[in-house]
Amino acid sequence: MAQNTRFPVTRRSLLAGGAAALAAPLAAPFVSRLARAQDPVNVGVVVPLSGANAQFGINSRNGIQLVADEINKAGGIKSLGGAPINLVVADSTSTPATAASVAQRMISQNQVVSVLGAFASSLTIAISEVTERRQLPLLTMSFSDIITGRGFKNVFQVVNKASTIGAAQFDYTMAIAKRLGVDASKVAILYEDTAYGTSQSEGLRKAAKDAGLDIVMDEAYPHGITDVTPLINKLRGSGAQMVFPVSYLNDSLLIIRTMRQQGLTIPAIGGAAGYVIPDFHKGLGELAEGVLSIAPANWDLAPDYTDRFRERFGYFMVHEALEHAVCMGVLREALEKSASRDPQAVREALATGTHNEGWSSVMTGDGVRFDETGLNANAFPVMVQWRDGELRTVHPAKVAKIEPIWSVKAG
Amino acid sequence: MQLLQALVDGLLIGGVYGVVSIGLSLVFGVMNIVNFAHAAFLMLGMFVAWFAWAFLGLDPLLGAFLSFVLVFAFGCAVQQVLVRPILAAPQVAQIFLTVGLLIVLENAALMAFGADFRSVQTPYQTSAFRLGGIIVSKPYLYAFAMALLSGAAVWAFLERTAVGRAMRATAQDPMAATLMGIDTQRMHRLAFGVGVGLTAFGGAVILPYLTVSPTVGSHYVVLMFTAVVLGGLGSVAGAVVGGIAVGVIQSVSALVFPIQLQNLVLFVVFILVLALRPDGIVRRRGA
Amino acid sequence: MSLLEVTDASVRFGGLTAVDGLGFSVEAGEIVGLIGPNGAGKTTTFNMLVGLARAAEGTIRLDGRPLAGLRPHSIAALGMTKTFQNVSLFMESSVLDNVVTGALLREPLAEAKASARRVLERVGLAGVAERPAADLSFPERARVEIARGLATRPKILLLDEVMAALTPAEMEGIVALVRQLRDEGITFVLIEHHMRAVMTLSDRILVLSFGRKIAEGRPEEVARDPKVIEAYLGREWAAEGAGPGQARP
Amino acid sequence: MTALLEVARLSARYGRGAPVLHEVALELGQGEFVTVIGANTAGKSTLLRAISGVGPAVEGSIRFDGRELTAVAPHARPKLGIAHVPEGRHVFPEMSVEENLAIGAHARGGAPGGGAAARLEAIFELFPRLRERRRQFGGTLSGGEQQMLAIGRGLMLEPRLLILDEPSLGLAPMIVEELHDRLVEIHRRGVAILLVEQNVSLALSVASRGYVLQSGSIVLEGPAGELLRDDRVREAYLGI
Amino acid sequence: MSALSLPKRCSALARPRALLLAALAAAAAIVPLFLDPQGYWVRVLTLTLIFAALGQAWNIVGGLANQISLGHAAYFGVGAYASTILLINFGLSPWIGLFVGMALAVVVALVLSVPTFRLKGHYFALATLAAGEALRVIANSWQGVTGGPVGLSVPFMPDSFWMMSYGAPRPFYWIALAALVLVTLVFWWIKSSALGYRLRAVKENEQAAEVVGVNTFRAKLWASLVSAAATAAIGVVYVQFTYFFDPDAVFGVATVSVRLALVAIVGGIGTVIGPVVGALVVVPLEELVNAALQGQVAGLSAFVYGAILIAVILVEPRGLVALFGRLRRGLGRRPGGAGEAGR
Repeated sequence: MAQNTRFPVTRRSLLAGGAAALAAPLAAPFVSRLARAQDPVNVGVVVPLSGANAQFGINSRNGIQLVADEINKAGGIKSLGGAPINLVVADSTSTPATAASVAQRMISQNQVVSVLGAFASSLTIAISEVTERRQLPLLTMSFSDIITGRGFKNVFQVVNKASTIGAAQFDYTMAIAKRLGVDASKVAILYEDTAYGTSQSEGLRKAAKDAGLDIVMDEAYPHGITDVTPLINKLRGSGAQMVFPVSYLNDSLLIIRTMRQQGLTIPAIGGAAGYVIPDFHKGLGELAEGVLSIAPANWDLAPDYTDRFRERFGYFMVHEALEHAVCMGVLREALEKSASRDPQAVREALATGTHNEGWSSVMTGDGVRFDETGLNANAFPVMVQWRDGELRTVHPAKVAKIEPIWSVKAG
Repeated sequence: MQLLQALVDGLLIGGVYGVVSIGLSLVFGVMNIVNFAHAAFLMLGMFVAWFAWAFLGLDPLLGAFLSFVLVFAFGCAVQQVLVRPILAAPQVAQIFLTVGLLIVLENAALMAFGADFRSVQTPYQTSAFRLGGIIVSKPYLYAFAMALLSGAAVWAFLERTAVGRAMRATAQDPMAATLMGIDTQRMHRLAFGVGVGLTAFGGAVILPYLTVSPTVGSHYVVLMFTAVVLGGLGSVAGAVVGGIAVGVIQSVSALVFPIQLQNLVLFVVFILVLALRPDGIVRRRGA
Repeated sequence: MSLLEVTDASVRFGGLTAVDGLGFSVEAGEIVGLIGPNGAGKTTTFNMLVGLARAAEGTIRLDGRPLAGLRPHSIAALGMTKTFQNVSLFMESSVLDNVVTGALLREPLAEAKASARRVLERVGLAGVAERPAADLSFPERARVEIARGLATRPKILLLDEVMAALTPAEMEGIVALVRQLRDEGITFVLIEHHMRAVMTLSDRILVLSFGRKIAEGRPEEVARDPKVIEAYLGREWAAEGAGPGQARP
Repeated sequence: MTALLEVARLSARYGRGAPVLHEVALELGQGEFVTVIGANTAGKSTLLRAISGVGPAVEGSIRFDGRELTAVAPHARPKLGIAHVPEGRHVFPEMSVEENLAIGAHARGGAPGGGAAARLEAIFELFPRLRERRRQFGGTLSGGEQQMLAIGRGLMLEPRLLILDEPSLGLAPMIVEELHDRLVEIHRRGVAILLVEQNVSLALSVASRGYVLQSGSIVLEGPAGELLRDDRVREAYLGI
Repeated sequence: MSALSLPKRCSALARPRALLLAALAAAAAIVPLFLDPQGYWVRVLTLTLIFAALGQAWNIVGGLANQISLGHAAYFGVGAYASTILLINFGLSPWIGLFVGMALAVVVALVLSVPTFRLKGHYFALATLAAGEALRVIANSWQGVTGGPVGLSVPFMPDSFWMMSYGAPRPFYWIALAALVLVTLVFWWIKSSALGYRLRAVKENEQAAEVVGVNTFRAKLWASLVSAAATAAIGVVYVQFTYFFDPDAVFGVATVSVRLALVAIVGGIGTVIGPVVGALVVVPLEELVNAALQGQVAGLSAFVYGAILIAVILVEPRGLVALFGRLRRGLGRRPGGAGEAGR
């Protein structure tokens, strides 16, 4: 069978006409590359480049591209004789099965040593089912608890789990409120009914209950909602003193704007996603000022690195770009350490020790160290706040760049 | 009070649903095709209005007119090149042509405009009128007013102009229309252009409270079809009634059911209305 | 008891009353002609009988059994079916398959195929059994309609203008066929514009005008009835005493 | 060039089916009143639809006033002065009587101007019932009124040729008589008429010449009076 | 899957075709032996077979009776969820879950038949679309049972036929092929059975069908039930093969309902071979376009895919099988044949 993987082109030509004819030229560059010495190391990047998550997919790709280019400029992977990194990027679309097919294609056609991706948890989980069976490391920044919760050996999550992030969204807020002398005992949770919204709200809910607070509203709403007025009407009636919305951009703008329209001036503490991207500030302008949100990481924790992104792409390094860059950085270290193109050797290198050189150090928690489930044990979420048009880290104090303020801009 | 508030909200948002749906209904009425790509034209209208706001400083409520004109012209071209050849084809082929068109338009927009979520800032977008205890959102109210305006304009066009009359004639009896010297192919082109232009107009007027990205249309597809079917496929007045019905159902059902299930409520109503009154709430007159 | 009994039946479409308080009966083994000017409600009457149009009032009984609320396929199962005026064959299917569909009402597929072939033989279409119905000429299609109806083994078969566009010789063929089938026990009601055919074939004739029965009787009686002549040709002609011959096609 | 309408070697078929017309030839002079008679499905409607361009694809030639019609788009033919009142009337059901009439003038430039008002008045004179019903929707009229409306709508064009397909279909005898009187009146005012009727004796009583169509072919033609006396016509269509 | 199980009534003409199809199936069965068993192409071909089978299942109602359903995801998702929930919670074999899923899909089809069967054309399409969406909303909200939007993962298990669990795609290729052959046989059997005659009558003229004694409601219902059950069964295979799914993945309009109808339509609806041809084009095409344009401008691959779909439909709205037929006839026939323009 090993023979089959070596000569896929001749075997494939047995297939029905059109498919084979179209496929052959695709595989051709790969075949010719086999003959050369100093082969690049192929790294698969599977992210959504079309559909509703395209923006995040593009940001993610940009982050990875930045790091890969830097590695190559600095002479490639030294322990592999200076082999450059060759990114094989493909569109996962928004369908899990397609994401998995794409990953499978990269593994068998492009002989990638590892796959990075795929932003959305459902896509990442689908890919992980392939990479796990093919014994190939998958590095991801998706939050879902399931990703490292299934005992898989080959998946590495550089960020915290959704439930941790959700809990931090609540706990950090309480800590900040306490520090600033703000009193809040009634809270509301709003979340979109996606994997992200549901799993993050679970952490949030649990933390609020543990703290003994009164959850006066806890409501899921359909993803892609076009009118949040009923939701805000309910919120107004609930008497909540602060609200924790977990949502993507469109909903987050709708929620903030509708709250302000109705003169509802309680603070909204966002759950990352829609609250921590440039479009949030562009869309709300002044209203965005002072809005707090949880985030798995933030650009200002390592501005000397992230400024390179801003220089190249013209916007600040959003968290998904940053964390994907970290994935690439960690992978580089593992490649150097293992001095091998064998995915399992790379996997071993990933699983052992702390990765804290270069881009790996940009993640919260002094480098990346994976526990036995593949979760980055060092990472912790941060609380960020929009201040003068910039997203700044305000909590925990040990990494905060500026002091948080408690402010709600009315419309 | 809560109910009254919900009714007001439902009415305002529903009026807008109505206007984005009129175009879909018009296209169905005149050409008898169900256009799954219709929501993509909503997206195009929103982009036009966004660019008009960003580069010309035009408020989307005014940019809406530009949206109408540009998308109208584009729609005429699309009808001529893609839709006309399959008007006589089996219904399934028509459905899948428009599905293909949806994919193409969404991704063309992605390539041309990028995946960013764009939104505008207007002075009124976060304020509201207060009447007694009732809150009337300004952007909703303005959008509603513009919606009514465009609905009235379409009505006047169809009822009061020779071209509008010819278009209705084409919808009611294409053969007889031809015998009257009406160029039915031109009417189809115009109807498609007006239909998608109107939806683009609707997209522009809701921009003050929404964001636009290439996939924004997908959130409206179901709402539009529900509005149009509730009102009676092909009926322009019905689309407005249907839109308002959708808005009110969404808004009032939230008082009783979890908001997460608002679309489920909508679908159930949708299927029941179809099953019990296949012609919709507003029955077409005559034949 | 009559085979078919219609009392006070009315069919309305919106504001229009297409069949208006119609009453008649058909005895087993009869051939009854249903005539009247275009738009008199003849086809609607047929549609009402087979369950395609709902009778707003009145009762219809087949073999004593009321048909109210039954769907057309149940009425077909009870033994009444019709042919379509403008020919409603399954155009993309073969002639044989058209007839087989009817035969399936009474028997499983294999037997249905055999009896369909027999029926086609009977109506003289065996030669075109495998051709798509769409390829046939109009007169041939009308025969397929008859064959499909016969295949359901009806007690009573309603023929809606099956002789339109036929040459006199073809018409003779149909007339002979109908007579023969009647002798085998099938009852017929036929709508026909072709006066001579309907006059020679029918035992009894019903005349409809504006949804009402205006005359009923043996062909020669009906043809002399001034009301009938008036309905067809207008008062002027009736006054001139034009014979039944001119009683329009 | 005396003939207004000249049809030569005209054949037509729907899809794969048997041809509905083969090699039909027909002529109609300026201001002439001609009828085409034949049984159901003989191809009469198809012939008329071929002339106005709303039927199936055809082979052969149709010349109107010396001009080849097959090269003219269907919707452009009314502009040449051809008004076709189709079988089943086809009035616009959701338009008022006035609107239906107004749309009849569409080919003359659309919006009702001064000339249109005069025509409207003339049509109301011809069919007083339409005046009474002017605000009613086409779909709510009785069959006879719809037929009047359909003819009136055709006349709004001030046609040189009026094509009528089974105008008596489904109408009460009295109304049919009235209708035929009107046709004679319209003809008297100089409009050429091509009439298709199943009601053979009536058709032949108003027209000056007739053609007999059978299974898609012209089998007989001649002056109306002769046709009425022709044994073959009596045999085939009058059932004598 | 030999020709033995074919209906005996197959006409003489159909028999060589049956043999040809059997040969094709046999050839298809040995293809993966020449491919990397864990590889990409086996996976793509397996998905192709799955969608061919789905298209064929859809074809039973969509093709034979011309009931254009855009809600088949309802059955697909019911099968997927039923078997996976039983597997996770009770360790029940998916082979048993498959029958449970089929039974549930039949119930769903029964419930949906009441409001939708009276509807025609566009109305039927839209109502079924709404029905599929309604089930997606339910799956999304009913978190306690379905896992909600987070989705369900099929537990990682050692290779086992009984648990329908394999680490590599190849065994699924054969399962999918068997499913396709089975559904095709069912389709063929229905098409040439009494029900097939009745469905064709419904498709061509529902009124006339009723009048000559066809219980059109019952015919449509039987076709729907069989189609729903088959779709649910393939849904089980699909999720066992992909290991993970969420409500969008199995109840989605674009991902399932429209796609499987598309497979049948691109190939040619109502024909035995249509869905197979359609799937062979639609699924690999999407992959190939994605592969050929990978890493290019975001959206380009989807754009090209959509453009190709439009082109196919513009060239021949009745699908590729009709196109091949036209080409073959075009080669064999002299010019000046029957006028296509009349259509």
